[in-house]
Amino acid sequence: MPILTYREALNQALREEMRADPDVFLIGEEVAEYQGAYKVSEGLLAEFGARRVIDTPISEEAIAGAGVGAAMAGLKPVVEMMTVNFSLLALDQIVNHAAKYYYMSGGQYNVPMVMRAPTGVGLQLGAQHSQNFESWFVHVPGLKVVLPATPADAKGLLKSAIRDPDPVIFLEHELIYLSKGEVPAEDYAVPLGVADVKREGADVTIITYSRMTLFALKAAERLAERGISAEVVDLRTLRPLDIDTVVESVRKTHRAVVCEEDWPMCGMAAEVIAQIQTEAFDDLDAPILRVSGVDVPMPYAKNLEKMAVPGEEDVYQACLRVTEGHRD
Amino acid sequence: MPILTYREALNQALREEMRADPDVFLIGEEVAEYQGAYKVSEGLLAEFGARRVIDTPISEEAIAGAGVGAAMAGLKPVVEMMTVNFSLLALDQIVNHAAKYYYMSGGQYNVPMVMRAPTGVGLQLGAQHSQNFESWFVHVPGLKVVLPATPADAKGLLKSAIRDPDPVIFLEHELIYLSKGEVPAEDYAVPLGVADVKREGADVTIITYSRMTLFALKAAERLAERGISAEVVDLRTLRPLDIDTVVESVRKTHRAVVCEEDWPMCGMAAEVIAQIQTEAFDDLDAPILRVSGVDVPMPYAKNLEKMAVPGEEDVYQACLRVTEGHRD
Amino acid sequence: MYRKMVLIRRFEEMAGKQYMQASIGGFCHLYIGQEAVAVGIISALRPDDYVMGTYREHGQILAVGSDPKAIMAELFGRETGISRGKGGSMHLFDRERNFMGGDGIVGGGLPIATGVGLAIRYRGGDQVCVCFFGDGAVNEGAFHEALNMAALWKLPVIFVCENNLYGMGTQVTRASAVPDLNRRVSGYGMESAHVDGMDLLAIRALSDDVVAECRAGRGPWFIEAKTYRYRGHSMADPATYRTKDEVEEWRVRDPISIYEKQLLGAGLITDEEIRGISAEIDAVVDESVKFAEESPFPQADALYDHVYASGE
Amino acid sequence: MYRKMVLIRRFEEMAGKQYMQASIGGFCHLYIGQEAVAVGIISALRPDDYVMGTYREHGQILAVGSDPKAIMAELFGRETGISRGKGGSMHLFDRERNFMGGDGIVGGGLPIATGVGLAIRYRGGDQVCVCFFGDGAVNEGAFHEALNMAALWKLPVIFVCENNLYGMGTQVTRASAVPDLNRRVSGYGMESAHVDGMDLLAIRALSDDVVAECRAGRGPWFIEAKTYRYRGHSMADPATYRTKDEVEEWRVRDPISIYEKQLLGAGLITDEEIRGISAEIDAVVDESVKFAEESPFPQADALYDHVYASGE
Ligand SMILES: Cc1ncc(C[n+]2csc(CCOP(=O)(O)OP(=O)(O)O)c2C)c(N)n1
Ligand SMILES: Cc1ncc(C[n+]2csc(CCOP(=O)(O)OP(=O)(O)O)c2C)c(N)n1
Ligand SMILES: [Mg+2]
Ligand SMILES: [Mg+2]
Repeated sequence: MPILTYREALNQALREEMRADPDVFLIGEEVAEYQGAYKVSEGLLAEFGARRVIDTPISEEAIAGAGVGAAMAGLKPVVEMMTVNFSLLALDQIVNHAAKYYYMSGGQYNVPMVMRAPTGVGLQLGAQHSQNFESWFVHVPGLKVVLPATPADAKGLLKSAIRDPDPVIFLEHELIYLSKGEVPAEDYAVPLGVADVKREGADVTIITYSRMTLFALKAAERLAERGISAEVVDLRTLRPLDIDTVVESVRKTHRAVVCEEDWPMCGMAAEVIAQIQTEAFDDLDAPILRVSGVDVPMPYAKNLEKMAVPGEEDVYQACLRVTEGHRD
Repeated sequence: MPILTYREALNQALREEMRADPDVFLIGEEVAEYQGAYKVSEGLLAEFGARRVIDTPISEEAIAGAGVGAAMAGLKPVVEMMTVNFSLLALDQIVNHAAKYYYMSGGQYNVPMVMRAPTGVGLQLGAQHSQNFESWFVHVPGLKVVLPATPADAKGLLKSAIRDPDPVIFLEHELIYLSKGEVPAEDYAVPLGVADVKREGADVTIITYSRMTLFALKAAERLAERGISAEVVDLRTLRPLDIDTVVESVRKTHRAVVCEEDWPMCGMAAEVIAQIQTEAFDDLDAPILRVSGVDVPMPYAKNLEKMAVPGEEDVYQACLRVTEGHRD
Repeated sequence: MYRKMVLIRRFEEMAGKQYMQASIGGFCHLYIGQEAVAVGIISALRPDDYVMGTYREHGQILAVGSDPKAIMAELFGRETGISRGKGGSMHLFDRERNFMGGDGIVGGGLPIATGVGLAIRYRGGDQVCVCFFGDGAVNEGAFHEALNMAALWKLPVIFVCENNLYGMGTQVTRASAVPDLNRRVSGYGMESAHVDGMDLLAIRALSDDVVAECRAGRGPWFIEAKTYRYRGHSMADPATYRTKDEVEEWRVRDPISIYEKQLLGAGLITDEEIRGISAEIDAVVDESVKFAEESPFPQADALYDHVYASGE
Repeated sequence: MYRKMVLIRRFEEMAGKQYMQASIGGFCHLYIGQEAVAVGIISALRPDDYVMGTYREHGQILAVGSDPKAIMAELFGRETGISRGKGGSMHLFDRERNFMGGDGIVGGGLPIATGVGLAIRYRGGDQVCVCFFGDGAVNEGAFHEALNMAALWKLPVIFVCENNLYGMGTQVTRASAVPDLNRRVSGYGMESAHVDGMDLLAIRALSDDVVAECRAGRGPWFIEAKTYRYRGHSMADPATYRTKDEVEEWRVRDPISIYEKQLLGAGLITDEEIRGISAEIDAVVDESVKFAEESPFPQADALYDHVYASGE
């Protein structure tokens, strides 16, 4: 299989869907001539022209609204928010409009739009530019929420998101645009709402998504060296949530660690924990542990930022803790 | 003790704090001449004049920003969002600015502002006007989040919120503005961050806040008739969260039901459940149950709305379920 | 057009009555007094044009030609409602007629209308999108972003500000630094016009021109129609912030009476015909109530339907 | 003022250099080319006036008189930084000098400046608040809401648009339906002026007038200063969207050279003095780097400090 970066995979997905469906177009700040702040739309203007790759003024609310309106009129807009931090200015359109039209109209108007945005903690970008808001979007019925961890998933999930008839929030982690992985050469799509067991194991289940999946896989390798067999479940889609795959795994391992880069309170890990403990209470041999970002605004200083962002070591330690007594 | 409505209690808190501190002022849509969309600011314009009770254009982002700026300049603004639904237009100011200034400036600029807003599901107001967003605010370090359930708490907590040096999100449930309760005649304040055991019990702990507290108390009465003794913990402040009081109670009852009117996913109940199961795993005799709003946009039709909003019966049933086998 | 205006007036009076009897819940914002605006503009449209309304949209959707029965049933929250009982007064939709709602967020419809304009242009169509909003919405950031974007890209959107002098209890002069709203849009470089919102024929004449301009690719346009709502902001508002005299002054310029006189003067209608229309419309409105009353509430299942079009 | 401009230029060149050496992280937006704007306007202020900056604020905070050492240390993320290492390049604060940051959200500072203006008026003071932002920010809803509110309430806020022709890679003409930004504010009914952003004395003269007007209660004002950033949008931007020729044309009108010539022409400065200042400034900048380099990183505890002023 060809090796692609996460960014290239996303670019391919956009390109292929735009080729396949003339109703698909890309709109956002700097997506056309600049080719995207993170260069995800490289070459798209050249191939598809300014009609389908549209640079906008810096007007997040109107950008999102333009996507909503175009989608209601039957097109399939892919709206890029330059980063998820700026989507705070567009939430009224996303939450009060896109997420509700299908319901409020009694099924008349669906909103087949994708809002793509880089998310996550970057390289010392400071408090306003280092945030994750997936839990906010997950909170809202009517939205779907996708966070791919690998190039193959990035491509396959973005294709599904674009083809989906509902509003999909598609969050790409800033720090893995250059990460590489195998991507099938043939046409494929990864369905929304299906988690992926990225590594099988028997002693503990690590449930996570996005960049943390990569840390989880590394931690699992180190755990293996210590004789602990960790299963890694990559949620991929956070809403709808594939809780069955999670519960099935926990029923097998009896222990779980849920990991997120985001702040803890009312975050995705809390939700997964709440669901596991209802569904698999009697199967649990230990409290489910949570690995989250430190509960503070992101500091700029390199040493502090490093402390604030959870990584492989945190996942590793949590797994050790949750399997204590379990080891020989 | 005098009996006041929730609304009167809030009005008193505003009035007393404005009398006590010339830096406190109220700003928002229709707060002055109209006396508030929900009449919470009744009589304030007459007493304090247009300098301190300020009607604004319909510009939620600028209203919040004006609060942030005035607070940074040393005043103590109370910003009213007409309802929490419209605060979606102001979130950039609240989350990217108010919540972060103290941290980003290394302790130079704190933002002593209160954002008050009616929240909750009302009387057939439809999907855009029947929402709760407390879990969003709780997610964000730098904010404090308060949701009073009774007139006495409403008054005492609003006074603390106004005196607090940090940005406080103060959410008043629309449907209990006319509910009544005893309110101390003397000057008092209820500290932020302290939960309140509103009823003592031995068999199950109901953890909740805002209007659901009233349902929980009623459900507890009915449970008592069936020989089940329920303890009701009213969180009052959701951030900072008084988890100690919660855990102490659960250690005693061994069973917990967490209730919220809000949608379930990544909501407050999920957070409380996640924390309880970590802190009191071995004390739990049954999975913690969650009572939440139905996970759909709010329908208009009366019968559907009724189904969508959790009430006393839901709390009651959840308590029965969680205490099953426990009863004789 | 006369019929439509009378229909809206009577429908709204009935809606107010039904609200008082608690057959209608939620917020209910009546369109009485503003009839000429929606009717004048929408009558200049083709069926394939788009209309984006506000929460004060009963009149707007009636002007589009949607079924009064389905609308009343929606206000009653019944299964037969135009949004299947799930939208309510503020969320009336009629996809068949390209009526895109019904939006409860002040200013929320403007960016969406811009998106619709973009879609029209994307497809090379010659439709237009009419977007209604109030004087209060002009102060929202969404207004600014949407107008700039529409003007920058020359989209076929007609922004119609129904300036009824108040946003809830706040007079335009207390909300807008430049209360002349026509002047307020001078920074977007789009064509704009002012029209007497009580004068149906003036509105229609202007609309014919503006629609033609936009169809020809010379959009967007901004229209300010000065009008007045006779009732409070919603059924819950006693409107104590304005004087009886002010209301009376406007009532004298009632859009229906004015047009009626014009029709009578021109001999285009007789007193008899007017009485006939009146009776006919009353029957239509009564029938809509009957239909709504007799319609069932939505099935319990409906609660979970329409969250996702994909069916999850 | 000459000193300040040279200081900014040299400081920024050094910041660019340090960024390339990875001593500075995150985004780093240099002010080179725009020095006259901040220096001209801020030099017209009193110490108790307020300044709201952008993420391109190194020049703005230096103009206010903050310590270059503390600023460089902040860029290095050190404990001695002006925001204790917690803000970084985009979040420089100096409460002592009423410098309110450093905001990474385009347009985010405008509503806050309006709030500061409100606070000034509330207290009956005669300070002013100067709010900087770029040409791109003009298209944000926040701009619209803030300007209307400030104009409606006649607040002492001076909105300064540093029009450097680009918002990232997007030229003003591709973002603003009316690229003449001075005309774009005509809908708010506030006084406005256009000034050559490369001409320090013109800016200073205008600022003296505008500040006096605002102090006297005749605000707010809007100032558009046409200027140019010599570098890319941030250190990460190669700026391939504009031509070398364009950059050269602007460099010819370099604000420092122009002012230097004016000073020399008027005999207010000698070549020798210029060389002296140059050496002096270089020393200041070098010292700032040395200070930053020698400063410790923040203590681990600092991670948890300053989340809440109440100490939770
Ligand atoms: C974003 C938002 N803010 C506030 C409200 C509450 N609200 C509903 S209608 C209204 C007044 C709107 O006035 P205007 O735009 O003039 O329309 P009119 O009601 O006069 O038709 C307000 C403040 C809302 N629905 N949405
Ligand atoms: C709300 C928001 N949207 C987008 C961005 C990303 N961004 C940072 S700077 C910038 C361009 C701003 O241009 P302008 O206002 O002209 O200021 P300049 O950089 O030219 O000084 C953009 C789009 C942001 N920081 N905030
Ligand atoms: Mg109005
Ligand atoms: Mg610029």
